[in-house]
Amino acid sequence: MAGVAEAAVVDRTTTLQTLLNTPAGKRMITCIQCGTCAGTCPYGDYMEFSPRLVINMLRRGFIDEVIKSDSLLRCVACYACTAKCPRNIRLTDVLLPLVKEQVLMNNTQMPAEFQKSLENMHRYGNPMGESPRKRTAWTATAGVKVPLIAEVKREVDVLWFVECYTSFYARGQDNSRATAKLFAALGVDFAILGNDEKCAGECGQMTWESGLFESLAEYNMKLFGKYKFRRIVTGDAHAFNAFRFRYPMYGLTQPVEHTTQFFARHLEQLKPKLKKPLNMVVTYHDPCCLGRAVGCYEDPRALLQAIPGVKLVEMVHNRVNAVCCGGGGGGMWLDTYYKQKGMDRLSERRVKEAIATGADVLAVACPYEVSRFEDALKVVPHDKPMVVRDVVELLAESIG
Amino acid sequence: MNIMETRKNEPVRIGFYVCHCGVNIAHMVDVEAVAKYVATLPNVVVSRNYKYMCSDPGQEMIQKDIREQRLNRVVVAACSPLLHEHTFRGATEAGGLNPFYFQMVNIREHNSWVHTDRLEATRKAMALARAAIQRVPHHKPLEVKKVPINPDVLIVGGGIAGIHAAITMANAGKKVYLVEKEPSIGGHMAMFDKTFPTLDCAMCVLSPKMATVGSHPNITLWTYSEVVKVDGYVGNFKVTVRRKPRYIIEDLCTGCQECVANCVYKEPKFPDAFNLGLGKRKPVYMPFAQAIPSIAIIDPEVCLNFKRGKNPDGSYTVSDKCKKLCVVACGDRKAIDFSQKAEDKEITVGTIIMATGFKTFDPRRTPYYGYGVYPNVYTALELERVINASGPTEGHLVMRNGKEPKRVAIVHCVGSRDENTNRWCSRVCCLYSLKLAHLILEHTDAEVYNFYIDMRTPGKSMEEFYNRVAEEGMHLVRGRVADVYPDPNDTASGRLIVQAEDTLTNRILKIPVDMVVLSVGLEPRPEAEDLRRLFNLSCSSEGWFLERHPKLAPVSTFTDGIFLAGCCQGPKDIPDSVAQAGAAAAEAFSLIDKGYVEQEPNTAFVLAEECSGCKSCIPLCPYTAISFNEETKKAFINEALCKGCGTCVAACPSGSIVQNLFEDQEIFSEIDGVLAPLPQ
Amino acid sequence: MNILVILKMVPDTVEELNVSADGKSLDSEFLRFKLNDPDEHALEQGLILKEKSGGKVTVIALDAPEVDDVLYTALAKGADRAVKIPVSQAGLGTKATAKVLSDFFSSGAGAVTPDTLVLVGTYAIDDLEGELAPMLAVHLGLPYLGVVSSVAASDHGLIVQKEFAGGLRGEFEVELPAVLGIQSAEKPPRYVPVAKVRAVMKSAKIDEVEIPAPTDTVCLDVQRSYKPEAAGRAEIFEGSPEEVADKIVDALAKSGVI
Amino acid sequence: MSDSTNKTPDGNWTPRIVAFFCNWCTYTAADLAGVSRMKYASNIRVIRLMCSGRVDPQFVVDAFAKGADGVLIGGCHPNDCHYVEGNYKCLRRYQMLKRMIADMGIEPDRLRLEWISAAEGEKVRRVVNEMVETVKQLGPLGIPAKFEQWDKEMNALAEHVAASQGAGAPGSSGQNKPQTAQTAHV
Repeated sequence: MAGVAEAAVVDRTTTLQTLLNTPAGKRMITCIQCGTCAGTCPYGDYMEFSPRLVINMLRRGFIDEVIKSDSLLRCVACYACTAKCPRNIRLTDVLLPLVKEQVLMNNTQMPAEFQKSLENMHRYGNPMGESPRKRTAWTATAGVKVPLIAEVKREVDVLWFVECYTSFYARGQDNSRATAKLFAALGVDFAILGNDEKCAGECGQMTWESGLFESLAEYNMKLFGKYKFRRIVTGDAHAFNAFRFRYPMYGLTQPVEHTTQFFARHLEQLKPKLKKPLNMVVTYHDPCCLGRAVGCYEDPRALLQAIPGVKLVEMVHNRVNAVCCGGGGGGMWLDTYYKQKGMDRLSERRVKEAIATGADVLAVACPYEVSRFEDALKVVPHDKPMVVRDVVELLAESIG
Repeated sequence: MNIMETRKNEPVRIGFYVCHCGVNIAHMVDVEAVAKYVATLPNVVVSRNYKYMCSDPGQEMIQKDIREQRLNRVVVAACSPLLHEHTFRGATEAGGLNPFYFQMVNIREHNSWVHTDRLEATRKAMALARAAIQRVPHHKPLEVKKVPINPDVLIVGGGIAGIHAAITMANAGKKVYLVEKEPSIGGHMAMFDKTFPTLDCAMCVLSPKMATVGSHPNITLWTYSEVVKVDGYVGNFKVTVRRKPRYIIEDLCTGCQECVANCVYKEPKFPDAFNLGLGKRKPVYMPFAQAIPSIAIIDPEVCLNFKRGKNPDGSYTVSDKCKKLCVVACGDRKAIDFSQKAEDKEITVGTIIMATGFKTFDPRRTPYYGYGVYPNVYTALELERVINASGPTEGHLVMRNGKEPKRVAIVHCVGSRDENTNRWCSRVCCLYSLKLAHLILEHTDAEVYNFYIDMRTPGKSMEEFYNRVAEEGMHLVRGRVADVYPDPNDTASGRLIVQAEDTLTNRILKIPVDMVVLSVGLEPRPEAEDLRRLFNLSCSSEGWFLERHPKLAPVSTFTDGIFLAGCCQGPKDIPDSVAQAGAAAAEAFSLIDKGYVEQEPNTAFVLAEECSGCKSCIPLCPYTAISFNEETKKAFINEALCKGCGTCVAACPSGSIVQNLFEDQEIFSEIDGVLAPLPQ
Repeated sequence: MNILVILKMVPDTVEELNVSADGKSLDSEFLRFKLNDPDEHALEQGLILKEKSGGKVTVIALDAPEVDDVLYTALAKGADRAVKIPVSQAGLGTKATAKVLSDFFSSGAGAVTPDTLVLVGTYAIDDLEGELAPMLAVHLGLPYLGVVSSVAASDHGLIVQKEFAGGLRGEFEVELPAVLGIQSAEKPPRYVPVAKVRAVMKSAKIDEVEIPAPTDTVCLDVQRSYKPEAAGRAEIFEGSPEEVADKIVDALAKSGVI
Repeated sequence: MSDSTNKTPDGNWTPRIVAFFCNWCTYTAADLAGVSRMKYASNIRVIRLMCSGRVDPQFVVDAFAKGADGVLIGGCHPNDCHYVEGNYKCLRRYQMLKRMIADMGIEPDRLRLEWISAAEGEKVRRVVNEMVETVKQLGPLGIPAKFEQWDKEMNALAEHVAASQGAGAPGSSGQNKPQTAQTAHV
């Protein structure tokens, strides 16, 4: 919603104690306890303390009970509560992370997978614990030259922030290769940070780990400071979200665009190049960090509709109402934990909706979703084959 | 005033009074310090502070001082002059002075209520008081101008508020023009089935009043008409009303509907606006059975006698494609006229009552409720029509698929109390939702769920109504609905899942229902902005017409002679709309009955001896009040036409134009006063 | 309880390891160091003991790259004191390390008290010797128990579980002071928020305790290091599940497994 | 002559801003801000006029000359003037004034025109606070003190000229005074 998209960055020095002094915290006082947040929360059923209740416990001074519970481990930072809140309370990116931080500070045991990913992010700059020296390995197979900003030695127009999944994971690299191909086809003046790039840290922020986020943000900002570029473009919706809302507090001044926004802005140049008809029915899943967080619903759809032979169909829940893939806010590394707690996987819930549309392709715009939905498709029975493709992959395919 | 004439050469003797306003002023302004300070200023004879200056003792104090201390100027520091200037001018006059020897200082609205530092607020009060003390010696005795009032009234909007105001004024013998945009009066109330809390049938109460309007000798009813131009001012508004062509001559039509019966379209085919598209009508139709005036209307967009599409000027070209069976059916009455054109009527009225009503919130703006996507999602107004015996289903509560719902969810607060849509509470939704729940239970054996945030049922008999309906056994769930989507386990029947947190049990409910009813809020009409410009009104930030004072002048506007009634001023229910319509009529009537309006003597005049005859002022006046005397080569201001803006005064290069009440010397003294040094 | 945990830094195997030009050691160009896994468990066990039974936890490490981060992290997790002995760990054999550490205990900085418990990771992944703890125990004249997977305080000292080959476990009563080689803590090592670590870095201090470097550093002499040989080829069987099953049975039979 | 700068009792400078508000929109909006108990800086002194079209440029110049640090004019939004087009006249005079005061060495930001409708109490609060902030940044204007200074300088110059020329033309020192100084002594 517009209110969310236009929301200002928030003071990073907030703690639970000082929360009430911040504009975002003050809004909490206006909560009318309508329960929309809990009602729309994809894991609302599984929370002992729903977002609504968290607010009231906070207001009444019973927050310790909330911190002791694992309710907030079940928040996947999907922005559904924030987008629909009639009081514009910034639950997802301000209030809940602050409470979550206290959970982390006060509890010694975290689910192992999750803990490992945080440790990896801290030590290696990527959650999978891969060697940072292999970050640019994918460029060898890009098919086009991917310049390193350190070697370009001049101002570039686009600093392409590649991010982790799209650097290290085989299916993520498909996304990177497609983006590189599109940049080359459009003649974009771009470069990447190379092996020096570290995770933007959005999950650190959205989960619990403000310190982790801060150390990564400080690192990346220092790195940005070494080079000249006019804008940042990233295909990772989570990094996009971090750059858009959080990094300005650390001094980022350049505008940030998601790849779908960037390509949508260049759609007129791109259109004549989209020659190869794909002849497929596509349904599009709105990533939380691109959709509800900033209100960008139509750019990816415009790109899909520009591809010859693509028929776009909508799932029951779309745009502001989309169901999260379950990967945000640390959910990516909490699947085992969720399963132990008897919670269904959101990616499966979402894929069922996609299958119901009868589409051939489930199009996405966030690298988390590729692996999540491909995994979900393995366990959700469906008659007609369905593949998961990033919007940029489809665009690159149509360029041929 | 004669007294003043005799005192012309006397030294200026000012009485200064600072009001505590209870604690409203005194808590933030040290009123004693202000009085003490003002006492030291030149010409000040008396300087007092008092708890309530506007009270009788306060006013008497002024009068007594005028007499005993031989005051010839009065300054009161209290609230806004827009509130009590009149009161204190009265007191000044009662004390034997010309009322314009008075000046007011605003230290409440502009000071004690908006500042937080007592010392600073006190110093500001001193500065403002000093400005008045320096200004008031320059005041001149002035006389209030009286302008006669035209006794005719214009009422804009023919809903229940406009209808009630019209009948009230007409019964008092005043000539009323009632202008309604739609082809029939009746407004939203005509669409309702029953009304809370009495559960009487809306049309049963409304239609006699509508009929009265239609037949009242003092009411000129112009439906399908819009106000397009308003000139003039209180007592003497010149209004142009455009009567849109309905292609039926009103005076000749008897309402027999033979034309409708004989239309070439044998079956109704086009969405019926009165039934919100749930029913169908023909190109020639009666808006609804009880419509007033009871006259048919032709829709040129779909009637075969017109070529589709408008001409550039908005008119339609008549085609000869149709057999014109309606004309044949009308026969000798000859009421059908395809060549009818829009017609502008000019009227003069003394007062205007705005009763332009509201629109309901479009729930497409809250897409997660599925309105416009799932056929079984209805707005409350649509349900009113479905449940209404004269509605498209003749009162059978069936859904678009023809089936009777077994479970119904009523979603409160749709679009209301929401920063993303409308921030206000629409006030009537809780009650009409309860009413609809009652009606659903009356018509079917469905289970009904009311999802609410807070149950708001204030007002006489409303809580009792709530209790009564609650006892009927519906489910009341405290939680705002967050999502409405098709039941994934039952995709064929159109069944929907309504998802909400039951905040009282801390559980997420997913209730399968057949029908969802959205209790949409009330919002200002989109054309309110145009009307505001047209009538020179103010709107609140939400878009409702702004009353002059929320408590003390709730039906007046900032434009004298224009009053508000009903929902154009804010959401309200029928009893309140009617009450407000009565109040607006009374206000209008009190003006008319007085026979004249008093005009602030703030007009401008030319000091002929100073005027250089440069003519700079003449094009500046929007009222053409300034003329040029070719003989004397001087400008002249017609006082009757001057409205007192002062634009010419500011422009006069020789300083030869003077505005009463706002003379240059008065303003310069004020500037000097507010900037003068204060005691440390 | 006076709990002392010995920490050792080992090469991080996330980076590819290469043999250096001299053929005897690891190429250090891209080498990074991290805390030895069993040592992390030893620390966790120490912290659990402290939380359950009270006491003080001291972490002790020899100098090595990135060791400060590890010491601060230990403090952030709940250790009370961090000691760095500015003797480089590099090239120091287990025997010499044990000597340095025992010198630490005999220095004024760390006496063995009656309630002392020394926890050491039961082995380090770089040399896999598993001898530091017993050697240290010998130097200090304390009892030693290795491959420990659980420690609890009891009336007379500690109840300790030790793992044996073949899945056997033994429960021992150990009197303090003692040295234990920790295989794993009873719970996985805890997570400490980076914010906490950063805060500790600003407020806490690492004690540097000077211990003379040992003269006799060599314990084992490395003749040559090898990169692991790539294992034999893998084969992916294709076909229906039944066909694949048959092929697997054939392959197993051929290799002599069945 | 008023003091050149406005000091609070504790000796700190705080700006004084004279505001000319039209009766129908901005004055009413300021009333609304009061009724709504909005809080804003107390440095503002409102003078009510019937229309922003009544704001004589001399009022603005006079306010500066008498020690105002800033002048705020408030009128109805374009198209909404109670007197049809007084606000347009005001706008033109304002644009002229902006250039004129700049020529006189007064920062143009010390003068501000805002359209504030009767419903915009919140805007009154915002605009006043912004204006006070802006003027605080600019510091004291202090025209009255400058007049005194200029008068002294002029007199000294005149005496100097008179002394060097022997008997100079009478009244020449008065004619050399800056034009604005005369306005200020009205």
